Amino acid sequence: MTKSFPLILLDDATVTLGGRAVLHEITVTLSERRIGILGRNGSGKTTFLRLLAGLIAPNAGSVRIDGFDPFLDRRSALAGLGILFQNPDHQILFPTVEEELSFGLVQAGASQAGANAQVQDALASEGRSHWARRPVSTLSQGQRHYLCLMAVLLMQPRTILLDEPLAGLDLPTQARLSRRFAGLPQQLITITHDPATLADADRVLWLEAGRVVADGTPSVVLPAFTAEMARIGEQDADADLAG
Amino acid sequence: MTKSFPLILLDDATVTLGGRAVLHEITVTLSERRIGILGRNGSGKTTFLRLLAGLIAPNAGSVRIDGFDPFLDRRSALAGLGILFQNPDHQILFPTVEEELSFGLVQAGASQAGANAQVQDALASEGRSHWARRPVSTLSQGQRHYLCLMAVLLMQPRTILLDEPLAGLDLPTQARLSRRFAGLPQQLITITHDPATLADADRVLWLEAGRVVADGTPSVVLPAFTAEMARIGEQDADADLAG
Amino acid sequence: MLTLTSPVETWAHRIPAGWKLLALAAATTGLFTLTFLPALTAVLAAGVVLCLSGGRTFALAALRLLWPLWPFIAVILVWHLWTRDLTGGTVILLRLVTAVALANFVTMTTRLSDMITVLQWLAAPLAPLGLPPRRLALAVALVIRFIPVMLDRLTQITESWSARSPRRPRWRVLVPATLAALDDADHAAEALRARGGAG
Amino acid sequence: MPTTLPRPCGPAAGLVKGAMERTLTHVALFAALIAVLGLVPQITLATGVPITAQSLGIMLCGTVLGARRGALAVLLFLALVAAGLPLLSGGRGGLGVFAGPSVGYIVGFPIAAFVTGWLVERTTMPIGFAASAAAVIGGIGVLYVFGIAGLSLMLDKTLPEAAFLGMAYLPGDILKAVLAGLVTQSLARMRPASLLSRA
Ligand SMILES: Nc1ncnc2c1ncn2[C@@H]1O[C@H](COP(=O)(O)OP(=O)(O)OP(=O)(O)O)[C@@H](O)[C@H]1O
Ligand SMILES: Nc1ncnc2c1ncn2[C@@H]1O[C@H](COP(=O)(O)OP(=O)(O)OP(=O)(O)O)[C@@H](O)[C@H]1O
Ligand SMILES: O=C(O)CCCC[C@@H]1SC[C@@H]2NC(=O)N[C@@H]21
Ligand SMILES: [Mg+2]
Ligand SMILES: [Mg+2]
Repeated sequence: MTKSFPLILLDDATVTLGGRAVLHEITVTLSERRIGILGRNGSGKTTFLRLLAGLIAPNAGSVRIDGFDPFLDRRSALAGLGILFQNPDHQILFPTVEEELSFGLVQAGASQAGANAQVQDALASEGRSHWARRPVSTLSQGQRHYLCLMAVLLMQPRTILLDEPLAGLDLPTQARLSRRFAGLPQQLITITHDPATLADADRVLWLEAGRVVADGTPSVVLPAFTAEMARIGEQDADADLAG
Repeated sequence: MTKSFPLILLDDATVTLGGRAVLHEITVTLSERRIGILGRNGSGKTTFLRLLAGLIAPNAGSVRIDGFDPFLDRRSALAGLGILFQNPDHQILFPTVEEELSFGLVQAGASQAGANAQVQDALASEGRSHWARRPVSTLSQGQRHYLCLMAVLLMQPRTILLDEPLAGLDLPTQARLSRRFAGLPQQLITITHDPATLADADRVLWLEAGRVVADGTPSVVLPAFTAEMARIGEQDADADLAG
Repeated sequence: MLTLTSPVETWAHRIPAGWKLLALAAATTGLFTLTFLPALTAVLAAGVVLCLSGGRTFALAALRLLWPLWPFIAVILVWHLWTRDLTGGTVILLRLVTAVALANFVTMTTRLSDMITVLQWLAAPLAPLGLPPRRLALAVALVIRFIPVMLDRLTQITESWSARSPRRPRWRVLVPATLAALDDADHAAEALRARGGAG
Repeated sequence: MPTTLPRPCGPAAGLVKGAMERTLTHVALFAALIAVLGLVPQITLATGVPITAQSLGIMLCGTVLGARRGALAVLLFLALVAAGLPLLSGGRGGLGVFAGPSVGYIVGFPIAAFVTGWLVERTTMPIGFAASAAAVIGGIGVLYVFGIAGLSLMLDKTLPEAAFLGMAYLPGDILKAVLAGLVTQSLARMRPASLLSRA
């Protein structure tokens, strides 16, 4: 299984949003199976994910996934990458479960009938055939999260980007989703501010104010991160909240 | 300091939303200084808070805070209760920090000039005088959370209701906010799905499907909750997600 | 989302939407050229028969859909009693009530998805101007998805206001509500791009 | 979340790439906003044309989205009404409303939004004032031309008679134009980049 995961290259990539540099000259090569991106609120994690996914272009430098530019070559990006957004309500676009699930398939070239059949199969294999016609607004938060994951998996991407996939979910749901993630054969890039989520990663990047400040195995990066967070947390007078 | 906290009485209170009973015949008397409400996603925690705050009326039964009905007697409710909502983006109503903070004061009867002066003092005492004219949209998530808390504290309520106050915040910010909460002299009612947050509470209620299934000190309720969550989390095939 | 399509299946549900719309267009055009009272009455009677052919429940639902017209009927009657031109008034009323009833009949017997297919067909000539039929269908789905989302948001905004003020927010919910719509639009645009684009 | 607004960015290409998705979602979300405003309680006057907050939605489409997108949002909303969704105030919808007394206003809606947006895009006056003035010209002036012509046609009245009936809506509509200005001004302060009419 060596070298079967997509090769993601960032070369000196800089992103400026609203006149402010949010990511600074990032250069990394990612090809591990389980990659974690760790950092505080506002450190640039979501921006990093949007950059990888080709939803924004770098203002300087370049991004390449197996050689293609995900911002310009949307077809390759869509075929290869799936994204689970931080908030399922920012991801769901359709009023019913079936429409939501079939959309990506049709965009990728399937006929509507073929897509519907595929959706039915997928729902059946998860024991949720009765969901097909259900309005998404009647699903609970955890159920909507699950729906988004199903929509991503249906597209069979080679790489899945997860933005705070467990935030706001209760503990049993977290446990189950974690197991589900662990069983996926794909390359997973997980964004989080909680080091506990990344114990099983192959590689962890720690972002701070738009820069990679540490990069290595969890056994090296996580303890350093935890110690630093504890140190900042103990300081009084929220110095860096003062912005 | 005995008997200095508001007495909250729920008598057989039932809430139905969209034709579905969300809270079932809840009867409790709350007068402790630190109260925690624990439960899974969708168990009815936020609905319980809305009921206490008088934002909704019970469909049957009654709610009384020191004898008044918070739904009908809005003036008393506003003078006595402050709420920190689950998501600051649903709470902030105005474009700048100063407008956001002075709103509640003006509504409570202060003149605009008086309110502005009070806001300036409050900002200065937190070392954030430079925030006054700042557009709220340029604050980070953690900073917006903090702003909402300041808006609540300015009103000097006797009871503060907190809905998942630490969700989505990074670890240092969580540590600081927790310290800040711990130091508040008011009665605090904290809603969460994370038992770790409630270790220092005087009393914990565990909600499940709109009913109080356990009620007692943290040393009794938290281990039971944690064990049950672990048990459910281990079950496969997300039985109760299937709904 | 509730539609106005009748859950009572009638024979007219099985007629293709395109034909019903064509017939409606012809009937409405005809109606507005008619001024002969007995002819108008005959058309109205035909409309009543049409509605009754769907059964009692269906006919009552059709009647309910005409209810919002009552103030208009009242004002026309009063006006024409005043000007002593009752025949003129009756012609206007018959024409309008019949036209509305026939249009409602088509709406009640046509499923939303069929109607949208016709819309896409009608909009097909606009494709070169940047409106391919698929994009129209996508826009329709987005509206239906986001109406309940915006209603939820409105509740949250109102509660956030009520938590800090004894007065009702009234028009002031508009600013945060419009803001939420703009932010949701930005988020949805990104999700759309992440999932295959606008077609 | 305001700080993480997804927005096309990056060198030059950014403005073009993803622009279609953004147009589509803004158009759809504002169509949903008009629908939501229809739930504000309405008053139906004797003409059968309601006093409704939806005409404020029409103005906002123009002042916030600009001419082209604003008009498209209104057209999308009307397409859904025609397709049978009960989105007009009072839960009305379907083809019947296009044969009712308010059809002139309905036909005028997209044009009113277009003119309002066009004016806001063209002037360099302060945004709040510009938006109110544009709403008066587009959302009242232009809309009334269509609405009153419609009333005259449907009620079979002379234009002056219809205009007299139509004036009942003027005080409310002036208030709505002022509100549209205030709301647009607040949005310009809170999210300058989201105000597509001035982007
Ligand atoms: N459109 C924008 N305009 C200006 N600044 C922005 C914009 N989007 C994001 N930012 C800023 O860029 C920084 C990084 O944002 P990003 O969303 O990537 O953070 P994050 O690490 O995902 O944070 P969180 O943990 O809160 O989700 C933040 O300081 C944010 O305020
Ligand atoms: N307006 C409504 N109409 C119908 N059902 C509703 C409505 N609001 C809430 N519910 C349902 O009531 C239940 C309780 O909701 P509530 O928001 O109180 O849960 P919660 O415990 O705060 O959950 P979370 O941890 O996800 O915030 C949920 O199942 C929810 O789907
Ligand atoms: O709902 C409909 O049938 C269309 C309503 C049109 C109402 C018009 S818009 C201008 C004027 N101002 C109002 O408040 N109502 C009318
Ligand atoms: Mg983020
Ligand atoms: Mg909640």
